[in-house]
Amino acid sequence: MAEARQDLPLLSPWVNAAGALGFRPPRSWPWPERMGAFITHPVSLAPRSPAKERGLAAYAGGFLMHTGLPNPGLSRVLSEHRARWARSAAPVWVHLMASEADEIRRMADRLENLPEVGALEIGIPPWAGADLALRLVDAALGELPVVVSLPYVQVEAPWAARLRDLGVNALHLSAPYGSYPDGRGGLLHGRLYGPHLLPLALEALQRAQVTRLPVIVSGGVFSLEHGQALLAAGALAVGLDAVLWRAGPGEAVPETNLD
Amino acid sequence: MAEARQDLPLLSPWVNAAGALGFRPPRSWPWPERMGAFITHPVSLAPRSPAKERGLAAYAGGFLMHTGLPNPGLSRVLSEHRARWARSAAPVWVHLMASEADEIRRMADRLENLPEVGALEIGIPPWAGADLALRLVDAALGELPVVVSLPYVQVEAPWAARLRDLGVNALHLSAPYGSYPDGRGGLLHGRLYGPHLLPLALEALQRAQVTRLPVIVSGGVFSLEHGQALLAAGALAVGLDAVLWRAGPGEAVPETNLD
Amino acid sequence: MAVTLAQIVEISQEAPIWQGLRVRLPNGLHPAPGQYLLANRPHSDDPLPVALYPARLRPGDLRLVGPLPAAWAVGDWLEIRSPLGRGFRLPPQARRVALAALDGPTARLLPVIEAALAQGADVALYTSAPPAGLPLAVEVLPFSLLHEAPAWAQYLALTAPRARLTALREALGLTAEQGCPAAEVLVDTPIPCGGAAACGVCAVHTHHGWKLACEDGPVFPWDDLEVEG
Amino acid sequence: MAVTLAQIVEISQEAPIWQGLRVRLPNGLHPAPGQYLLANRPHSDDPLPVALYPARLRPGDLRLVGPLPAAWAVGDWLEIRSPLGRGFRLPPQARRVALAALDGPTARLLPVIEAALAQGADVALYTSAPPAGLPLAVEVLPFSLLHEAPAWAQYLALTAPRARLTALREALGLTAEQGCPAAEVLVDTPIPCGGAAACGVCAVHTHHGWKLACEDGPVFPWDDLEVEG
Ligand SMILES: Cc1cc2nc3c(=O)[nH]c(=O)nc-3n(C[C@H](O)[C@H](O)[C@H](O)COP(=O)(O)OP(=O)(O)OC[C@H]3O[C@@H](n4cnc5c(N)ncnc54)[C@H](O)[C@@H]3O)c2cc1C
Ligand SMILES: Cc1cc2nc3c(=O)[nH]c(=O)nc-3n(C[C@H](O)[C@H](O)[C@H](O)COP(=O)(O)OP(=O)(O)OC[C@H]3O[C@@H](n4cnc5c(N)ncnc54)[C@H](O)[C@@H]3O)c2cc1C
Ligand SMILES: Cc1cc2nc3c(=O)[nH]c(=O)nc-3n(C[C@H](O)[C@H](O)[C@H](O)COP(=O)(O)O)c2cc1C
Ligand SMILES: Cc1cc2nc3c(=O)[nH]c(=O)nc-3n(C[C@H](O)[C@H](O)[C@H](O)COP(=O)(O)O)c2cc1C
Ligand code: FES
Ligand code: FES
Repeated sequence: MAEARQDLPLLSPWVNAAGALGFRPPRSWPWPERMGAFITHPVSLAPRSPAKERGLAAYAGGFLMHTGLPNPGLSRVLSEHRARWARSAAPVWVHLMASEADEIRRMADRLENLPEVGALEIGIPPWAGADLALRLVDAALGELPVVVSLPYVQVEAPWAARLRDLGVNALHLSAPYGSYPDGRGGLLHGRLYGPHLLPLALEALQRAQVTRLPVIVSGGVFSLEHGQALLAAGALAVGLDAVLWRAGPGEAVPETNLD
Repeated sequence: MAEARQDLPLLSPWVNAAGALGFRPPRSWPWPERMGAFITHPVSLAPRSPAKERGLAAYAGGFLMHTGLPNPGLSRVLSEHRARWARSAAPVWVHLMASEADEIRRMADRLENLPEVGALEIGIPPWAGADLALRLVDAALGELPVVVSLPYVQVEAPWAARLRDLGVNALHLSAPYGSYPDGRGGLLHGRLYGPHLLPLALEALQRAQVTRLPVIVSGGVFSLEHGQALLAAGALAVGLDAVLWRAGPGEAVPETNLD
Repeated sequence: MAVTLAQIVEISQEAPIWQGLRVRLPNGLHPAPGQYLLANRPHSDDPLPVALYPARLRPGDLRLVGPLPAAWAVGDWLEIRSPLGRGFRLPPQARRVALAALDGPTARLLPVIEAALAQGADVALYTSAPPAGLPLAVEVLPFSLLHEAPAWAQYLALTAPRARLTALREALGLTAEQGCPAAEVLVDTPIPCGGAAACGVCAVHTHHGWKLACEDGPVFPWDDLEVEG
Repeated sequence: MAVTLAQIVEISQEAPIWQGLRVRLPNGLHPAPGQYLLANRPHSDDPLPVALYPARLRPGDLRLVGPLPAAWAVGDWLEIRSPLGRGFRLPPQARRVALAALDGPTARLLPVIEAALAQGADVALYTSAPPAGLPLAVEVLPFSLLHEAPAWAQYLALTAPRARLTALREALGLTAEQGCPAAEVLVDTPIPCGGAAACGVCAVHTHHGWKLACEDGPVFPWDDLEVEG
């Protein structure tokens, strides 16, 4: 077990998946239960433009989306959204993406002393092997609680079993990637969304037991019952994605400074 | 490269997934293209009863089914269906399931000299590690062509990259497993079916390139276009499952002895 | 068993997850009471064919019930395999007939009721939710009185989910040792492949070994069933 | 932007994957021509909200078009976010207005047509498939003559998929260097989140940087667009 780290701040077992709600807590939260934490859209050190081959393909039970995870880079994210984070009643977890440990280290350094940041979530790129994955995680570990976000299939990777001893606070299992005909003879590659993912999410959650870490699961939750099934199966929290794009009646989200 | 083995007999790129058509070629084949090979329901050495917790759960875009893969065992399968196999115009591949290499060896021994058997397909149990998987495959390798059947997630297992050098003829990627609420507070665990699998099938096919083996892919194909997308992405053949349970207009399947 | 195309003429709500359906089928393909059809929309993304059971079998008026996908609409064409399985075998001499449905729509018993009335039987339906179109001659009794039926009836037509056969035995007032030779049960299980795959998910444990509800059922003699628990 | 509940009053077929839809919305929530709504059935398994565009905006007669899921039926309730995005900005002084839809339904241009006629403009629609309910005063011309429109029209309202903007430029008879300051284009892209996620799948490359079709569009000045190729 590594050095003592802060506890993961979480007000309820309902969070959003990174990328499902942009860079700041929404004015309304279209879900019948209180928001447990707000997770930012993935943020990189440098700005990222939308992918040239961006697109969406719908199929029975879901859809696939490729965006390139565009974002204006950490500095602009902070200058534009920090004030709103400070007014958020729900703790704000900043999701960091990088392909080099050094980028994570530099971003973590800037975030560690900001009182409006409650935790770091580190996205493990889908192509990462053990080496890169562990270096990215290690670079994030400081005083802030750290959540490691990885696609379902990676829970079986041997390195995932080492995260608890490194001092990681929790896992966040994220939806798998897939490919779909792009209608022009090629394939679109991207993350999957939709209720059809629930059986895979439940399965991944069970397999994640070997990591002995608390597990947050995203993907496939489009009703309270779906989410409750994941909680009953042992999830610490449930991450909501495209269901939050509905025009649910919505709760106004209170803006209260936690400090 | 191991000893010379027969070529895999295949009349067209359209086969069934093991378990989708029972133990004998159907009287009619509800698919617009000719049947390339008939693959039997999984056969074990000893009889297997239906699972106590058998069941089906439908969800958006698909369903999950747990059966326990009941079958009367190899001897009864042979005595009841061999004569029909001999009249099949499409080559018959016998799908063997076992948890011990010895069982595979004993079944392969009985099948090797039967002219009505065109190939062996070896099911790798979802829980198998490298050791067991390679032992099961090794026990099957004789004169008959061998197809190794494994769920999508296993294509990334390091042992899968060794199958080509062992002399395996092809891979058959089969649909993933999942869990779903059983409506009584527990979870039903089983194989997934439905068009929602197509993005995962396309993705698994691309990842299977590392094995340098011809790849058959099952799961997610409910229209000719779905199947053609997999063939365009490089599949040797496409395995059909629940789409074959439809009352398609159907082609009468010719009964001609290949010998 | 034959394959045919038929158009949906009417859809109605029956019970929470059950809808009623009218299609026109060629005459020879009509199912018997307790038999079923498997139907799918051609070229659709629906992953499973849907099992439909007759609720009315009058000439020119075939009504079916089943858990229809929300996307099915009047005017849609269906590919249909029919008739499938073994249905109720009402003995021609039965003069006292009792019926009950546990956890399912009573509408599937209507064709048995019509046949029983046609042969002059007294008919008792044990239910708190009589189906639409129930003939007036039928005596409707509370389900809680079903335990009186085995002594009274010469034939009992029942339906129950596979997992609820023990509850049905209790409702019939029978012990694990007591038989009820006059009773037949339509056992509700998934029947996705209709036997095409020998998938076995529909398997029912009987005193004669494992049977497939899709082919050997869905109606079984009560006394053949191995009721667990 | 507001959230409201509305019931489906009518559904009709428009074009291969486009259906027409009528709902009753509170008055203040009506979109302008080229704006859109995002609609979903509450408590459904539909994975995505559906983008709907106005095809008729007369008081008491709001018609929308969009690629409706097969399961939507008359009588269903929809949760709706509306109005969203920036629509067509018909200059009040325009007296010659041209319109064309590349690879999409012409019905989305109807509200611009009605507004143009109302301000006394001559209106030319370049299409081989005029929409139902097209006013008689509109001159219908073949799409292949669209290249004549930039010289004639004081305002052009166009629609095209993002990947087909080069084809639209060719149809307009323009070179990569030539502008067309009078034209606006409704750029068809997926708009799944309507900005809620900043997902960026709807991003459109403009001379002023990346813009989101869901918020900054879907209608853009033609001359702002970076047309690749
Ligand atoms: C999808 C599916 C396909 C199957 N395919 C086959 C197949 O092709 N061939 C095959 O042989 N089996 C088949 N089976 C049965 C399955 O293989 C058996 O469950 C398995 O053989 C295990 O047998 P058991 O000992 O559990 O049999 P049990 O269920 O215990 O039965 C043993 C046998 O004893 C006999 N028996 C028992 N009680 C009585 C009685 N009161 N009256 C008369 N006979 C009685 C029956 O013939 C029965 O087969 C299939 C089952 C399923 C669900
Ligand atoms: C979903 C999404 C969210 C985004 N969120 C943000 C965000 O919050 N903040 C942010 O800053 N960026 C945001 N971006 C933009 C994105 O981060 C940029 O694409 C990225 O910064 C890369 O920049 P670039 O060099 O490709 O910019 P370019 O697209 O090349 O543009 C460079 C800049 O130059 C200026 N410019 C260029 N030409 C002109 C002209 N003719 N007139 C006036 N100005 C001109 C523009 O201001 C523009 O921003 C977002 C993009 C998307 C799709
Ligand atoms: C956690 C994570 C980290 C990533 N890191 C990088 C990266 O450092 N550099 C890069 O070019 N792409 C990176 N990718 C982006 C992928 O190459 C790809 O563009 C992206 O996953 C597609 O986004 P989408 O699935 O949202 O469409 C990353 C993706 C994820 C999910
Ligand atoms: C290829 C394969 C091999 C299997 N081998 C065994 C086995 O040897 N012994 C066993 O008890 N179960 C075996 N299992 C069965 C599983 O434990 C489980 O019962 C089965 O996968 C569920 O079947 P279903 O997915 O069709 O419902 C095997 C499953 C597969 C797919
Ligand atoms: S439904 Fe598949 S064997 Fe009965
Ligand atoms: S639709 Fe997601 S940002 Fe525009």
